Amino acid sequence: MYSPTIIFEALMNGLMLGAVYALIALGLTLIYGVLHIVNFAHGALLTVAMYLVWLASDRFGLDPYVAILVVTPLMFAIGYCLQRFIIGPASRGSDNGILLATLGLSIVIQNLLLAGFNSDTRTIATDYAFEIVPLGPLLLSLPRVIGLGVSVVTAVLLWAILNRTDIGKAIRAVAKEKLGASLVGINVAHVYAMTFAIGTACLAIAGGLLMPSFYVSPTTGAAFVLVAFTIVVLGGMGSIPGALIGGLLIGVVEAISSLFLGDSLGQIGIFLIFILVLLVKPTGLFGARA
Amino acid sequence: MLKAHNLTKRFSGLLAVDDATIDVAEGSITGLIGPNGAGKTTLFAMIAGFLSPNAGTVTFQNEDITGEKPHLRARRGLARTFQIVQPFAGLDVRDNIAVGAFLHTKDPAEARRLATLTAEKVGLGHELDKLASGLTIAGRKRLELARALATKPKLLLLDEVLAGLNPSEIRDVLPIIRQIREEGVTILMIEHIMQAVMNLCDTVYVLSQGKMIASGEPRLVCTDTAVIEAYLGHGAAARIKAEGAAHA
Amino acid sequence: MKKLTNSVSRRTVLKVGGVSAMVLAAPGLSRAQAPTVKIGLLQPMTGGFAGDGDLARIGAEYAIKEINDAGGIKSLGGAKLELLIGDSRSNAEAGAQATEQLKADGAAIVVGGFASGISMTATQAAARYELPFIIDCAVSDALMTRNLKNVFRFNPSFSMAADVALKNLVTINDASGKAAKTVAIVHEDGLLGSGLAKLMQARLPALGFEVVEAISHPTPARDMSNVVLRLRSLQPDLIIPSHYFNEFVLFARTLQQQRVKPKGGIYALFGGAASSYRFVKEFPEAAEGVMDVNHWGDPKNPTNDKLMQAVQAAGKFYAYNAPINYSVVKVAAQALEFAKSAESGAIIEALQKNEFDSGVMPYGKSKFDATGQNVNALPLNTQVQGGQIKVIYPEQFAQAKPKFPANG
Amino acid sequence: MKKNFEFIAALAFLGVVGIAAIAGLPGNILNLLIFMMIIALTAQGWNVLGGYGGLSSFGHAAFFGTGAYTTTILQTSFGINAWVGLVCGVILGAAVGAMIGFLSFRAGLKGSYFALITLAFAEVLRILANSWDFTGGAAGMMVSINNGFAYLQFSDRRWFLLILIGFVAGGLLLTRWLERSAFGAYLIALRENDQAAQALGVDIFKIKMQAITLSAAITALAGCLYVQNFLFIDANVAYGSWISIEALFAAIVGGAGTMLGPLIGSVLLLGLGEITKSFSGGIAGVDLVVFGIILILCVAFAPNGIRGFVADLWYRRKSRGKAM
Repeated sequence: MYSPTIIFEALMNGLMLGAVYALIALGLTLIYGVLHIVNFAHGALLTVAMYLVWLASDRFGLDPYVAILVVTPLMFAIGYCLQRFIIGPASRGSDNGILLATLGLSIVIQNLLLAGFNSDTRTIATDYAFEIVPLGPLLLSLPRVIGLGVSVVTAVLLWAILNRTDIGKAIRAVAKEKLGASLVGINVAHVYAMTFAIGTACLAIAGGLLMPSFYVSPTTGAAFVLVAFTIVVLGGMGSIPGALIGGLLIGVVEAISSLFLGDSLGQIGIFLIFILVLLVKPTGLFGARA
Repeated sequence: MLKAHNLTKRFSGLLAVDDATIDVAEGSITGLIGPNGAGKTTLFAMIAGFLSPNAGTVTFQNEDITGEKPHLRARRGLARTFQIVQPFAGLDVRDNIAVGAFLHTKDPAEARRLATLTAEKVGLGHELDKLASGLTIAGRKRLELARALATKPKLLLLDEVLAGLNPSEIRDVLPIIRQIREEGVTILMIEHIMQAVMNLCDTVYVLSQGKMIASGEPRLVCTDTAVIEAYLGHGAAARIKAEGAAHA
Repeated sequence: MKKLTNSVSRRTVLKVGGVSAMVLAAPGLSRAQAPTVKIGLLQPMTGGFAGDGDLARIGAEYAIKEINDAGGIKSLGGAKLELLIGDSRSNAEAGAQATEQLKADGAAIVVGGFASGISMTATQAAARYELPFIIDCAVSDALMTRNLKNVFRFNPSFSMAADVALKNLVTINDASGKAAKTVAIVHEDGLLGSGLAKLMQARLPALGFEVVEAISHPTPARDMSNVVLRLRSLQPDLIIPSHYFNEFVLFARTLQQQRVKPKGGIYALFGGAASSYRFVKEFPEAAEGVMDVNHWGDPKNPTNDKLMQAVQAAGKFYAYNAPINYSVVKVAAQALEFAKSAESGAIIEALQKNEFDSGVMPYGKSKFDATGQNVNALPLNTQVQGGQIKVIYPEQFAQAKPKFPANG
Repeated sequence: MKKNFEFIAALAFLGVVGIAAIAGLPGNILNLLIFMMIIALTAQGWNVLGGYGGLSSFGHAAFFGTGAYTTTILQTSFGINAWVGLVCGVILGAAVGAMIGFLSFRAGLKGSYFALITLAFAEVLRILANSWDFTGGAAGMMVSINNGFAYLQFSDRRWFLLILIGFVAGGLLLTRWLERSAFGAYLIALRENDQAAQALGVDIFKIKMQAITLSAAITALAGCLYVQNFLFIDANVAYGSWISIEALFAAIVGGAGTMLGPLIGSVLLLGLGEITKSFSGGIAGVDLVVFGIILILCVAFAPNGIRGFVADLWYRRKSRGKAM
């Protein structure tokens, strides 16, 4: 029905978009793996990151990719403060409390953005947004290619942070055995906040990668976060390689199914995967044993 | 009454319980002892239905209940307490116990009356309206006991009900357990406190590293070489014997 | 029970009627205190459509000022108009609530509604009080099938607009020597897009077009590249899109990026962004050549230019909401003039029986039929040419010739 | 005793609202009250599962929407009486609840997993309702205007409000029964500790199934009544996340797992929403920011909601009084 070139290109599109999905899911799964919470504010925080990138570009003329360098530490700080001073204290460690606190937070953030920026969509016009990288017969969008590259580099970086640095070791210790970690002198509240901060910082990078070709409005993050949830569940809650592979997989599934079924039904496909994984194998593809 | 035969449980390669057999005679108090990590609680969980064994059978009153769900076993008259007490924090003491009593009556007033009676039996009569979360450790242990009793069990599985209590509290609880047996309830208890085991049990089983290594009258079991070595390490039995000989 | 209901509501009506009668009797007594009549404007001032609500308010306020400056409603002794703004918060439920509020605050007539869902519940709420309601730009055909005698629609319905769009498409295509033969429809899977797709698929073949594919996508959409990929494979001569603003922008940008340039270009019906200066200014390249059939002010009417300046002065991008709400307020004012009363029944009767000047809209004389629909309502064809949105059809309103095929 | 007092106080409150409505209230207030009652009922449904059972659903829209669509379709496409439609809506809503419950509880989902899967089910239903023809697709559906008791529509909405008040009072009664019954005790027991509950002979799967079915039925009823008032429904209204969120908000802010929580929560939130809107000077979203902050504050300082917070203050004062 379609020429192999088209199918192959859809596949590449899926991989490239999936990489950005994966980046969003990375933060979510990291937070789940350590804090054992589903962060419902993740989508709203992605929106914040996108607005920050937009502001950096609109007010200070920064290129979106350059803006990542500024927005990432900012988002890191925001994430740290949110967990340390709001979510942590408010929820007092109860699972339900965290779930509701992050839900409340997402509503607050989304509507603060609405109050501050109103519902207009904002875009950044760049010279290269429409550039393509011809790869044989394929026309690959330049921002997407960059997105793929940066996402993979970020994932490797994240892996290195977790495995090679002191804070990474502390994070892994807390994830494994909270009580034990606190007994050997690890400040659990700090580690939680650091984890949340790293997860949130990933969103800054995702925001920077999306902005050249996408728009932002106060509800933009919500469109991505359900996909991110699906990826996290599919890859196994808490699993970083799972999020990466799950993201790429979902991207490809979405691309191929929208090529053959149309985008609307493609959405149902994502939810069905989500439901099926939860029902049949809640630990996902790479999740630790329950 | 209860026959748990050849039970085996593996956790991802680790053999937690290995071919263990335990028989509990009707009307007895049977003890299950063993060093930490021996697999006692795992064995308990298999008997109560919270874990399914990889091999072996559980027979209760001559019926095979190996694959049965915990709540169905409870309805047969098999009740358990938990090592780590698990009160229903949002309910007061009376309603906590009533949850057990509802097994035999759907009438709320009757269930609460039964709960009150049971609470008095274990010495919680004056704390009926307290929230369960407001009880002391000793109070919670009693609550745990009362809740199980309210289901009118035939066999009561007690998982370290005495752990965490001070000597005077233990002295208070021992007669309660004896009283329960006198009312016709068979008891199987995991216990660390040897004084209590010696005092209460008719028969004792010893589990070590997943294997049943000894069983019999408490006095005899305590002098068993394998048991002593399981607790104190290889060669300990010989040393003790030698010391005993020296003293004599 | 029933009896009580009726008697009470009648009493309420009498009371309201009495008050307005007193107000009307008043002018002779107290000339200094000119009576006012309140017009409710129901628009999404917050939420997803807040931008549209803003433009509508600018248009409505402009009309109110014009009318008041010209001496108010003459048949009511020069009564001044006061605009009450009801915020429908971009959702149907709040729309009903805001309509109740407008009624409670004393609106004699309500105009607006904007979206079909909101208009649906809002007009229903108004029907409880027989409060006259003129819809500004909601297009769903179902809106006017409910036998609500208080409800009127100023703008063309979806099927009216579709008729015009198809007729004009045939004319334009014929003039180009039938440059376009194959059509792909790309639509959002909501009310607007699905309805359009169904209608186009049913009617285009009879007009000599082959519909090669209808591709639907959800709103909000994260990505359009796969849709565009399919189009690249299908190579249609013409694309008929229907989305809201964001998706239209994303779609047009992705088309541009993937170098997909259908020969005939893009021909939209109620296109989300095609008739928005915001899109045209922000993405001139993607917008160039895009055609749309939409609500649009008469470009030859000088007031339309003034409205455009008012919108720009407020720092906004001009879109149809401003002229259409300017005009609908004008119609409401004329109805008050005819009714010689601020009472619901009289206004409704006036709306049913008379013809109205259509403000800056190209409707000629507006006239409402038995269902309440303005039979002379007409959408215009526009095309983005040289960074400006130009009316290209019908000829009496046209500012420029159609450039078709757009990429020929 | 105190539960009796609360129950009577709540009934008295509803009675006062009803009498005030009959005596005559402006349309906008009436509208607000109607909406408060619909949300209260929705939240009462949520409360059975999420409050007493501790299973926080983020997708109660699935039941609300099913009730709403069922009665609408039966009335418009099959000409069936509104009351029969209502009953069918409740039954079908309960059935959807039972189905979702069966799948999720059999897989042993709870906590975040349960929240996520309910959310996903509601979204799937939303997408389907948006594309299927018999739900009117994206155009939504209208119930035609026919005033009269048989149509469950009233030209004078005070009667509708009274009916709603009746249903909310019924919800209170049901909750009161629940708190005393074996079912309620089991439900709370499995919320607090499902293992301990099992050990006491509680069939937790069965209890959870009963809870989600009852919960879904009540919320579906609210959905049916919603349609009878607004006479219009589309996928985003019926299955949109707003209703799931509002149900959860009202119950939690008012006091999850308490008889009065849902009613207190919905009256407070919607009332506060109106007040904020009138003070926010037309800036979008401010009322929702306030909602979100209240939710976080409740999680932090009043985990048992306003009802729990007030009760704590009350008893603390009382015990202090005793000490003196």
